[in-house]
Amino acid sequence: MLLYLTRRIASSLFALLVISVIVFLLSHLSGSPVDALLPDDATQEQVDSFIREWGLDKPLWQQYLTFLGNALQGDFGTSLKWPGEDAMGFVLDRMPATLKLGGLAILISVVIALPLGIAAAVYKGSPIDSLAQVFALLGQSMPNFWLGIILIWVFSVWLGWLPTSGTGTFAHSILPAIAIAWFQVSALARLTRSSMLEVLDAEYIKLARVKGVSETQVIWKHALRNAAVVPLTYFGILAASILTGSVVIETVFSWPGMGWVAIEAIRGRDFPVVQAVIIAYAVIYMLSNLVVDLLYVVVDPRIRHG
Amino acid sequence: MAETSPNAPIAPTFWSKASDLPLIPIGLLLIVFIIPAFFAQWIAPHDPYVPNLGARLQPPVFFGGTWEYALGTDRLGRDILSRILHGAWYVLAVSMIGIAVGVVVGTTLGLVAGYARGWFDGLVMRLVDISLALPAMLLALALAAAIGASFLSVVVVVGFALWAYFARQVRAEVLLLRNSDFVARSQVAGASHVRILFRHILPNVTNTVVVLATLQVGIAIMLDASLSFLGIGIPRPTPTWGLLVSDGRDFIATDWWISFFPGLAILLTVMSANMLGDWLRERLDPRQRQI
Amino acid sequence: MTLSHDMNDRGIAMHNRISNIRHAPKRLLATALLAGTILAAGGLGNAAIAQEKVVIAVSPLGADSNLYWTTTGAFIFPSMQTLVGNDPETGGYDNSQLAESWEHSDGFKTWTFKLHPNATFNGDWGPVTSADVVHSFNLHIGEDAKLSGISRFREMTITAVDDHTVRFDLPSPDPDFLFSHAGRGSLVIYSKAQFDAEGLEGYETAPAGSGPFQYEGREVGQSLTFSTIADHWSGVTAEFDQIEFRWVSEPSTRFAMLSAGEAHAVTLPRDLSDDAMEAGQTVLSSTAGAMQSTMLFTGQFMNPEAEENRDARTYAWADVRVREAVNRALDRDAILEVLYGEGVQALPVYTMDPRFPGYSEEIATGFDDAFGYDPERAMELLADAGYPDAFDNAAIPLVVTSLAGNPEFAQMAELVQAYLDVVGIETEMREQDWATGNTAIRGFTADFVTPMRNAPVRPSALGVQIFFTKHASPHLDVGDPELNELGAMLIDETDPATRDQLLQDMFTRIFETYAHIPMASVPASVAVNSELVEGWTFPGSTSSGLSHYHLIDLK
Amino acid sequence: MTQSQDAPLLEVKDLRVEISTKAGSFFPVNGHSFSVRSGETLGIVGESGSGKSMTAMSLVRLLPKHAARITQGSIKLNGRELLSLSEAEMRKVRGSEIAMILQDPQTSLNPAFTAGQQISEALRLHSPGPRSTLRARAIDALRKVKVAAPEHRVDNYPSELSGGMRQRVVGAIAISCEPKIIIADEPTTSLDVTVQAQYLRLLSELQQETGMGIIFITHDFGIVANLCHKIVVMYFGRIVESGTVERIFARPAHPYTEALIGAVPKLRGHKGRLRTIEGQPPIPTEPLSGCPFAPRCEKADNRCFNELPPTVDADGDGEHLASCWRVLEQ
Repeated sequence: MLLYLTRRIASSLFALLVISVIVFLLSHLSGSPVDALLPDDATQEQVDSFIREWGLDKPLWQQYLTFLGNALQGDFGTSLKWPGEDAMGFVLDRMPATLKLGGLAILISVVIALPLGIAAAVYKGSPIDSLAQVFALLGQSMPNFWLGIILIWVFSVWLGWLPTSGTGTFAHSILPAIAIAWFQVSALARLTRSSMLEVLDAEYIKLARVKGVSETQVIWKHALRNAAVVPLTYFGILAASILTGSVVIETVFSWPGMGWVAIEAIRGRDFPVVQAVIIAYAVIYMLSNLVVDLLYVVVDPRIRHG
Repeated sequence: MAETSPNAPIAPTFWSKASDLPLIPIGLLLIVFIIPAFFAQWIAPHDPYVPNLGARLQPPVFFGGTWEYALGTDRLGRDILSRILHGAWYVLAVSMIGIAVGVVVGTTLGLVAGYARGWFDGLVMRLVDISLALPAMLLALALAAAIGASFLSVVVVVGFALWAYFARQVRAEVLLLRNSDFVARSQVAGASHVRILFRHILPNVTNTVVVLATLQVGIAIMLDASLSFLGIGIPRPTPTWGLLVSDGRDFIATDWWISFFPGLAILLTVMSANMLGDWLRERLDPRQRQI
Repeated sequence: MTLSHDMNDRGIAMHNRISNIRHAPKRLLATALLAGTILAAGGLGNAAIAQEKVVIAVSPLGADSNLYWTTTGAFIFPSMQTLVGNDPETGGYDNSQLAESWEHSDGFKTWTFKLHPNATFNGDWGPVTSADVVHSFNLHIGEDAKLSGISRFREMTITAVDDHTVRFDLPSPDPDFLFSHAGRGSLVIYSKAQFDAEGLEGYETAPAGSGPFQYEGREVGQSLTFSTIADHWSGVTAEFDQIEFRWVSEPSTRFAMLSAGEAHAVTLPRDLSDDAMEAGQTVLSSTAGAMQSTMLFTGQFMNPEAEENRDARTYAWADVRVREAVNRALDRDAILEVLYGEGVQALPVYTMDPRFPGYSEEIATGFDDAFGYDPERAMELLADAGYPDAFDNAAIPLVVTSLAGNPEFAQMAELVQAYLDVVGIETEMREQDWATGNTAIRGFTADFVTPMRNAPVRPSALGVQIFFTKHASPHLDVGDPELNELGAMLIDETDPATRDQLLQDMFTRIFETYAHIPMASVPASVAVNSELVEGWTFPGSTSSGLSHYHLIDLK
Repeated sequence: MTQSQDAPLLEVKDLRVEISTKAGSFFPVNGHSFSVRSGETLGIVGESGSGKSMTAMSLVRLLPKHAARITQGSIKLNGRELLSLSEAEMRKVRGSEIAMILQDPQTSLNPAFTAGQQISEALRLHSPGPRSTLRARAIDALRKVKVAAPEHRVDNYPSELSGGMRQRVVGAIAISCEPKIIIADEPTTSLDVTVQAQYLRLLSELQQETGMGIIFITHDFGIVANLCHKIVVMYFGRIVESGTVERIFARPAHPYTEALIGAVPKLRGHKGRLRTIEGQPPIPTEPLSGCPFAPRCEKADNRCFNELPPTVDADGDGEHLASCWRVLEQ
């Protein structure tokens, strides 16, 4: 187990390194921060001093090595766009907002998708099943920014139940979380449904019924426990996809999380922050995958003893 | 209704008869997606690019508009229907080429990784990790900033976003297959690795790849839409559906038809592709899980 | 008013019909979404906000900082003041800010400002004196300054004549010097006392200003809050307690905020403004200031001897006939109506404005003749030029940038493309972000036509030098020797009449050589919730277009 | 208990199950009547697809939802009509009065729970006692089915048990509540021959101890001969022949039974090639006249193809019934 963990962490670190190179190269290929951050009529002196100050005149590999050396010590440099802000610190400051949104989105996905998928499986072929399928397909075929804007208009403007955008109260996070979650609901519900169907067909489910176990118990205890393994596999992808979704949705709902930082930083060619935010994204993804792997062991005794 | 207990007194022939072609998704795909993609220039009632400033913001036909512009017009007076029809080709091209890139790269790497194992397998799996850990949207932004947004960049991003799924799935299948009897037999018979891979293993993972590809159509179209939203999609004036929805999003509350109908086109296409994928999965590969 | 009564009634009837039609699918949608969502009704959010706090939602700023000089100067905090103000009605310079009066030498090289004797900083940081001005000046010209226009300041010297008098000595005459202190806001005054006590950190946490509002706090990327000062030294007091600026990048989200009553005022793209009005909200235009929009040919296309990598001469627009054809191919009236609604004037020459020197009535009246919609003439010109066969780079790349606050640029490009297509000019749309485009321009490798705006309208002498000559922004130079020569003369000229003539000559040269594709002159505008806001008079003289927040009149 | 010693424990009369599909409906269980006394073992024999399992599931009323339902007949357990019980009442019958052992030991245990948990679940449902004793009773049940070291096995997950061991755990679950009837649905098909024999012996022993009735479902006439007292032979949803083991083995009345007996290898345990019956059963939803076995029957004549044979008393004493025109002719 320990060996496994060590190997996982080592390979994650390798992946992070490659990611940092990719991002570094891409963001430096064109468009200098000079042009994003200085005004139209900036003079050559202004430009030169800016370039000197941020080491942009050095060769690319040197800039990268400098970056890497510092990054290994946790120092990603200072933001160009948000003067005086430590790049990683700035990203980490925004991380709770994204995690809060992502967490709520995952919660919503699970709370809606599991019962939906289970109901669809249990009542396969019934109207509930069809409804669940349509609901799921809707989520998978609506661009999330569009869904987000529709949600704003329906629930904030016409019904007046929830605030349109911004942060502050819990109510602020509901709409963006739904907008991110819906796509996941689809995927998760479909997965749950198919794996539930498989499990419900199993002999041990028949045996449970034969034992006189009530249908509720059969589904939620006997079937779900086994069916849950498959949706759990999906959690790694779920995490990635929720993070990706946050990039767009945070813009729509003006939610100041990492997605917002990422877009602003890339547009502003704020290299230190771009590096920091993408590394942060990757770390979250990898951690969540690690957690999923550990959760497996809890859910599925076969792995524990296998 | 396909479910029945294995002991039920039902002859197997009966069931294979009952499962016919999924006509609804195939029909929808044809009507909304395939036919427009290839025949838009003959069936579209108007030019999708030329503004008609005299006919701006016409509502759709049953909402106060006329049959002249059945789905209404946009802010430059262009016919929404014609734009959707013409956009289909680009959507088709992006999703097909993007998926093709994903399939070719992902399947090849997955095949070789699963077959060869060892360091190459490790490398490929790390690459899969990397690609999954890098949000496609951020990569797209960085890429667009670097090489500019173009048809090519969108295809690259879609391909990049998808290949890992194929690689992972194919590898998993190959791991199972390489231990099977027929591979062993071929090895004993002295077949080369390349031959074993492409003649014996590849045909066996084709089903998986086909099913996965159908299901990725939706993801590809969604991605295209998100890229348009961020202003890094296929450049204007190409009326890709993503751009149409994205451009019309400001007017959801007022001139709703501008984004609604392209959105509907996306919805129907993705829905049908998914239904088709589900159907294919049931037919071809019962083991395949939905992702 | 009686005259239009009848019209109004019909208009309303019409409007009702349309809104009924539009509401049908809305309700359907609402019901459908409701059915699928379980949400506890009531108590979740409060849509309408109290009138004590005014909320204004705008698209996010390029930089988010309390240190004004480290931003590009797009937004001046209402807690901060500059030396010169603008009249809310006319946009003219006034003494509503820190300077009570000013004078300049005959040669426009020395400017002296007298501060209001009773001006004080908020938060007990004492009176505003010339020491504060000098201190702020030095901060603004520091290494970390990114302010637009600050390069000029670096060349001048500042002297505190006495406690309430400061003098600027300029290297060359500048009749438009006040502009830098008013709308452009190149210098805002920070408290030296606060700096001495708390250093930069004090500014970063809560900069003391002298405006009618006091800085309360910020949420990075989210909002900025100020509270009203009850007894401001200038005597102005807002009728609300607080004002909050919210950064929201999605226009439709801002529109939703306005409609939901979450915001009193929001900035909207032009076409959404129409929708906002249709939905019963009010769109207020700035009283005076205007924004000019244009499309610019990039590269030194008029430079007969430009180096190979510094020009766009291989591109079609290096030929004046093609440039004229491009301009002739455009039906500006139609384009402007689509983009900006009715009543917006076509712009004869970008950077020329009737309020500033150099305005030529002759150009304005001759505009239709020279630039008017004439596709036949365009085609003749093109045939004459041998287009496209005689050109290696016949296709014209049109840049689309989702530049904050200008979503109409995309539509502008699409329209322009459609019109050019009609006369046979090949174009390709190029979607690229601001930084990429700017890098190309700055590196003299730009080879495209790009939309550009000028907000607020700069004094012509400033604008024309930035966008057409090598004197202010070398990278935007079109490379015309004649323009550059005229520009050089303008720099040292102090006689108003001669300056006026020089500017007219420059504008005429630009006009006659079809050196750009001028579009429109548009007022700044803001959409306000008609149930919350009665009115708001602002001149549109700042970069963001917004100012004079204390004049927001609530219901 | 007022019933006499002789009264059947379980009595099934004219039971019919209907399955409806898009293609039409049919009866996988068509007019079944049989009974089981305590201490008695009834074998239900037939090819796969003949409706054996459907019969078993209909006895505990666990037919596939929507698709299948009992349309007529009666199932009496100790004189109590099961078909009129509510679902909740029926649930109390399942596991406690009628227990079932399913086909496949590999899959009929839930991989997510330990053997002990799965045994005590049934106990908890049907014979509630203090929680603390559940484990002891589970170990007890395991001991009864002769599991070695039950104290350890009780905490094992199915994945840690051998195939034979799992089958015993399934047995332990079945007997844990001391049911009156155990339905064993091909319980040994997936076990190897030695384990199979042990297991069958165990079942008989348990039966002798407790006096429970057993319904044994199989396609293997060899097992039936050793284990059962009575036999019901099913073909295409119908009982084609029923009677005591001795009678049927001695004088099979139906050609199908004859064929099945012929299919038993002469040497038990010898893996010789089995004789199989040629042909396939008819398609259930297609209209059928005549004897369903006629197309595969070597002795079929014109009448067999056109008229459904009645059930007749083959030996004239009501102990041996068969549906075949040939019997009538004799």
